[in-house]
Amino acid sequence: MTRAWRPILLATGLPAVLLGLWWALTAESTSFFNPPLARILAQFRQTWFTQPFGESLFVHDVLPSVARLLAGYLVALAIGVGLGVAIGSSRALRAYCEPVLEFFRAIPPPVMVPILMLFLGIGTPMRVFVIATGCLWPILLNTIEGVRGIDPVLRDTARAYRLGRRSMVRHLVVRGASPQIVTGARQALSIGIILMVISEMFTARDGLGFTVVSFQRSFAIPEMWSGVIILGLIGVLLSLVFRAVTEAVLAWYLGYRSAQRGGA
Amino acid sequence: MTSRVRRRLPGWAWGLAGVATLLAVLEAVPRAGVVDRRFLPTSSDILGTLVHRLGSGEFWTALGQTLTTWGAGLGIALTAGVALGVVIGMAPFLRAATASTIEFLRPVPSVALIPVAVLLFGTGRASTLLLVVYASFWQVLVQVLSGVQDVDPVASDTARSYRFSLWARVRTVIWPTTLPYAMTGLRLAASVALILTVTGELLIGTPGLGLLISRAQSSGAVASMYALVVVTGLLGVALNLLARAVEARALFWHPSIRGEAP
Amino acid sequence: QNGSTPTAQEGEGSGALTPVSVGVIPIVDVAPIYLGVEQGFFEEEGLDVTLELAQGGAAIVPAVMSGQYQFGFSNTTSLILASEQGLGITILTAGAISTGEVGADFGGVVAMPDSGIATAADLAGKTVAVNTLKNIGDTTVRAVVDQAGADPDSVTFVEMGFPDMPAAVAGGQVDAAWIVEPHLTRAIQAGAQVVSWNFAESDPDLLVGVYFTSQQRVADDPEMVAAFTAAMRKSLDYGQSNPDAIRAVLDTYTEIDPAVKEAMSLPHWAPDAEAGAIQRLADLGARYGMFDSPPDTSKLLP
Amino acid sequence: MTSPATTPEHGARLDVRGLRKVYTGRGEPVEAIAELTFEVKAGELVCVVGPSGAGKTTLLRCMAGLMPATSGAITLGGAPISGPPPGMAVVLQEYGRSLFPWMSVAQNVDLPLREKGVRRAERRTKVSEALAAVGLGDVHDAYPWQLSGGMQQRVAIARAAAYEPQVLLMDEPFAAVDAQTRFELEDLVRSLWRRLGVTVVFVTHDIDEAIYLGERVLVLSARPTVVLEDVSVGLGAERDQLTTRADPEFARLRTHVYELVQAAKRGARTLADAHLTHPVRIGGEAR
Amino acid sequence: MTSPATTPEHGARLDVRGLRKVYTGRGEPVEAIAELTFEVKAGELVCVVGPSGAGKTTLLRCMAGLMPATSGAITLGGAPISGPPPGMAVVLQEYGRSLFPWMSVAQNVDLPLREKGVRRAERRTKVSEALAAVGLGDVHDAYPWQLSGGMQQRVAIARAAAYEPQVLLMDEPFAAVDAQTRFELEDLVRSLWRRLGVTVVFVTHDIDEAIYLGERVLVLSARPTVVLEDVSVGLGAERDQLTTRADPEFARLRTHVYELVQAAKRGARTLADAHLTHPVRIGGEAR
Ligand SMILES: Nc1ncnc2c1ncn2[C@@H]1O[C@H](COP(=O)(O)OP(=O)(O)OP(=O)(O)O)[C@@H](O)[C@H]1O
Ligand SMILES: Nc1ncnc2c1ncn2[C@@H]1O[C@H](COP(=O)(O)OP(=O)(O)OP(=O)(O)O)[C@@H](O)[C@H]1O
Ligand SMILES: [Mg+2]
Ligand SMILES: [Mg+2]
Repeated sequence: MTRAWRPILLATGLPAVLLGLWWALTAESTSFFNPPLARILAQFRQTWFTQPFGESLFVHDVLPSVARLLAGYLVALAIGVGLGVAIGSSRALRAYCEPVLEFFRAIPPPVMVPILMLFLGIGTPMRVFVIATGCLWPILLNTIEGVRGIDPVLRDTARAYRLGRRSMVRHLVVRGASPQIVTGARQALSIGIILMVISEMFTARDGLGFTVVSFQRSFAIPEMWSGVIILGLIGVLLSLVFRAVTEAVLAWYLGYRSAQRGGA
Repeated sequence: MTSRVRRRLPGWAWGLAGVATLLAVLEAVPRAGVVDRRFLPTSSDILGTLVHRLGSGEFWTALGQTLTTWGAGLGIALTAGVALGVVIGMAPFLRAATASTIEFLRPVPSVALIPVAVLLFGTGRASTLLLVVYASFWQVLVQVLSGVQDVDPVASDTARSYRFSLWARVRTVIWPTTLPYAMTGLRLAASVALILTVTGELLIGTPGLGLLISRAQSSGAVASMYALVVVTGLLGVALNLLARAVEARALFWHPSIRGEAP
Repeated sequence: QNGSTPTAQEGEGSGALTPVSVGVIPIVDVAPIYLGVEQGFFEEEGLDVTLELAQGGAAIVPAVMSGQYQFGFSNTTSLILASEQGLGITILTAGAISTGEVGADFGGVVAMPDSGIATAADLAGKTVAVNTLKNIGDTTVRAVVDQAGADPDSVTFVEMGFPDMPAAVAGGQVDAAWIVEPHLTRAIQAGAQVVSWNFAESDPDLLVGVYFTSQQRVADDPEMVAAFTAAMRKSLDYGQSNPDAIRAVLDTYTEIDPAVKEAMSLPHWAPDAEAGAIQRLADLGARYGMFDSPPDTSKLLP
Repeated sequence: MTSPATTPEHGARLDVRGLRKVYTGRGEPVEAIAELTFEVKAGELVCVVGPSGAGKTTLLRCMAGLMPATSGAITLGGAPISGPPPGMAVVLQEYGRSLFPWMSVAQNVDLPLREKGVRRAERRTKVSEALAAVGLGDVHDAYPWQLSGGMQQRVAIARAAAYEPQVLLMDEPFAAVDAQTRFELEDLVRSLWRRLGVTVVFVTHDIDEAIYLGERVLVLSARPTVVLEDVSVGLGAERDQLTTRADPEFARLRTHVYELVQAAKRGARTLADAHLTHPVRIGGEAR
Repeated sequence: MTSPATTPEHGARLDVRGLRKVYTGRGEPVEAIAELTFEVKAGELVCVVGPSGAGKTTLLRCMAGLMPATSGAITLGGAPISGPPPGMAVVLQEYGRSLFPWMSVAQNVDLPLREKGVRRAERRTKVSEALAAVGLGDVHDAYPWQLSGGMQQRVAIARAAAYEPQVLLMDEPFAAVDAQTRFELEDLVRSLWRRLGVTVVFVTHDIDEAIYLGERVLVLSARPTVVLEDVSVGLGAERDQLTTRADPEFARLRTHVYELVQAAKRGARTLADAHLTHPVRIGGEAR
């Protein structure tokens, strides 16, 4: 009985404490930019879930943003893993690409947006692109390192049995690097949310990020905080989905790691 | 391994070739009229402006300021990320108890924190530093958490069976295994920190390269702006070279570095 | 020359100067304060001014409210918004005012000649870029479209930074853009034409930007506020009567291309932030959907 | 070579009572050990043999405190084992992965000593002596991944030997070395055992080795594991590769144990099942 | 069981000429192999023995095309080896790490067959047969990390056997299994060899095993390695665990090879160095 509750208690314990602290510390707050949590929560429903539901900010702004986020994320995942496998497998290719990739990696997305606008316009493709470029890096870097770190004995085995290029990638490289790829994908998830906001800070008309920034600019601070909370909640929700997927994809790894810790 | 020549070509030569390709593309696209040169200058225009920039003391001061903020932010994020990552990663209870909070906090964009940061720390370096630390800390933390999980059970059993103290286990088993992950975390965090240093300077107005970019942008000085952007890109490349050099020394034993003995 | 003036180490006989930080944005509008500092107007009032550059109100308003900056420059509409949300703000002087001249103002709506847009009425049904939604740009554009007899609600507005607008208009990403100097001139040089002078056309005395402080500071430090206001008024007058000095001082904190600098129009600078002008802005905002009810702007003035 | 003697008495009694281990990870639960009850006296050297997959490694890992038992109890010197007890050294079957690739050979051997609090100078001699004893005097500064399989295994042995434990658990420690080296290492273990009075549990597949080394040979059944027979080895304390192996008693024990392992592989779970082709002497009585 | 017979002729001649291998990684260069010249005829079964660290694994990896030689040439069926040649199977010494942990046992065995283009139905029988042959008919769906060391090693053997190669290279493949299983696996290798006519190079530390299995036993010196002696095994083609091992010739060869390995360990690099205690018959003449 307690066993079933344990994960839920663990998952909610610390957030409850932190929210309690936030509540207590801001209860008396008169600071304009740091309003009492009570006010923020009061604002929450009113801001995002107005009636009718179909016209609420939630449907109008949050859902399209999340759709763009997922699109950008999946594009990044595909490109990151594909490119990472290629770069991780070839020393020459790595040397060739790395400086250029590192160059682009260090450029702040806000200054990239104007250039992207020239090529991709100001609609959804540009924003998906911004999200994808941001998510790409952790996935790419982790994939490269994961591929490089594959056990040489496994690599030799695959070579000795003359696995073809495709099987090599499918059965050895991607699987072998998957623990690190998953780490990268996990990083990318939250970066994607951040870039979703950034991509909507420029040349936007709707979206969660746009709404949060508008609230900020029009000094609607409790509303802004409620938006930030939504961002966090999206993060938690996506990470739950992500964890379920991970547990399926990395079942072997988790089993492998726990096998010798008592076989349970 | 198709030819001997390809093998002999050193890494930096490949890197230079890559950079040359990029420059050529950036030169060709505006020249070919794909976009207006006024809005996307050619690489030669940008480099020309950059060279001109390098002559001004203002530029070097700004570069110094940016690097200071960046270094301090990255240092704090790295220390905190590694320390907390190892502690949380080693204790399954802490791991489970903090997971949801971490997932909640990670996607909160630093830019949304600007008003709070300014309110708390003003528009000086501390505000930008807050953004930088906040954003890059998670990068390190997540990597370190994964790294701690990746410890070879046989190695860790060996350490346990010889009753290594906790600290010895961290130092001799957990840390070396985590190091490759932490290196990736460092590389990710280094560029995120750089991006947020510049963004913070851009949006908050902390002195540094970002402020110069913002000024050039507001003035419509396109080539000048991109010259500064190129500088941040080059900083990224330099940082990566540094990280790679550190890695080659610290991870000589790792399969990815020791490679196939010739 | 990076936006801050050297602090006077030895008070030249006049005793110690009071250090004061002012948050400004690197745009043409704030040239008079740079000029004023250069001319020593602030020192005369006993102030040692440091000009702090920031990109926009997101950083300046909190910094002024927290007391980190003593004064700031901001777009007037943003301050009305902030005041509506309950921030205690006091407007001290005007910052930048429309020239009121159709054909020679510092902000306007531009479109490419082949876009089929020639007048404000043609904007109906089009996409127009503004730097911030629900602010002075879309309000005044709606006003001119309305005046021209077209439906202001049919205009679609998109947010975009001013620097990016010339490229977006030229590249067809938007049909038109409301744009201010120096980017207005850049856009014109790139082949765009002005289809409406929305500032001048909606209110010849449109109060675009102002200098402000917090009500807290007015209460705590009235002498400093008075000194700043006096010096600021002097600076604004000086700037208005010395356009060449203005164009020269721009080089110290911007990188505007010389050709653009010579061609562009400067705002009108006058010291008084008139209650009427502020209220007109608020009313425009209320009419075009920025506020639910007409705001009371009297609390914004000292 | 003086040992730091953390406990006055060397060696400790190891007692396994009703041990059962079921792996419940992914897939069906696997009952590795059904019921094991035996004891190892303080300072005794017991060899464990049994078919591949019988549960020898599982048993060893439970005794080492590296893995909890499903039920039953293991006590060392009277104290129940809940984690790795002090003064114990283990040589794991996966020797390659038990060496830290980021440390040189000498550092690998040195580290447990450092953790035990041995002084630097003493450590240096101990490390050198242990590496020399396993024939690796010349590779102090090499890294484990620069060594052959057999050399890696010998590093793991040297690490355990240098540690001078009170209890030594070894899981097929000589599987990867050549015949000659194997003989030398067998003698090394015996001399270590006699010198330090350490309690040794030694898992091996080499039946000759089990008999040559052990005072008792524990023959395990196939999975789920029980003790098939606890064979006493009456070969005396002084042993020698040439004479001991030529002893007729050695040959008899060898045939006996070999038949037991064969029977175990066929699925025998009691002595009666085993249908031995020669008369059985009840273990212990032969002495 | 029909083999897909990718090449008409089974087995291929393996020729090693002046092979030299120096490791030049971190630290001092290590000369693992000084000079090795020998040949393995098509369809021959050659065992390799030598002291631990001699360079047996190095030799095998060079022959498998997994590692370039420093100098010298290896040809297979006349063609120089530059990468793993087709129709070759290898059982590596690090058996545990050579199994894909993300695949079940059956998938591990199946994968190379799939790559070879064997049909699904045929693959299924081959996988089952191979796993049954190594005594693992009941763990198809387990993951390698759920198996004991010896079981893992047998999976690697089953993988190579199911592949039905023309050349089979095995590096101490039975090190982790019990005596009885070892005998069975030895017979498995011999029957595989006879049935398919495959060329086999078999590295082992067990001298009895080398003699029982091989038509020739190649004894290597210690590092830097040369061939100490190429011993012909005149035991005929039909062998049997009981009778062959009881053959006096077997005992003679065993003593001989054992002395050679001993001598190699002491540092002997030529037959003359070896100071054998019994008359030497020049390898090959005994037949
Ligand atoms: N993590 C695990 N999950 C499930 N079953 C396991 C696990 N580890 C071991 N087993 C099973 O437990 C049994 C005993 O394994 P163990 O490693 O103890 O055998 P062993 O006697 O050491 O064999 P070997 O001589 O081959 O090393 C085996 O049948 C194995 O399949
Ligand atoms: N990567 C490497 N770098 C340097 N030296 C190496 C490397 N790999 C092997 N060696 C050395 O080469 C020699 C031969 O190694 P190899 O693995 O071939 O021996 P082996 O005959 O297979 O020994 P064993 O029977 O113990 O497995 C050893 O002395 C070893 O130290
Ligand atoms: Mg075992
Ligand atoms: Mg070997």
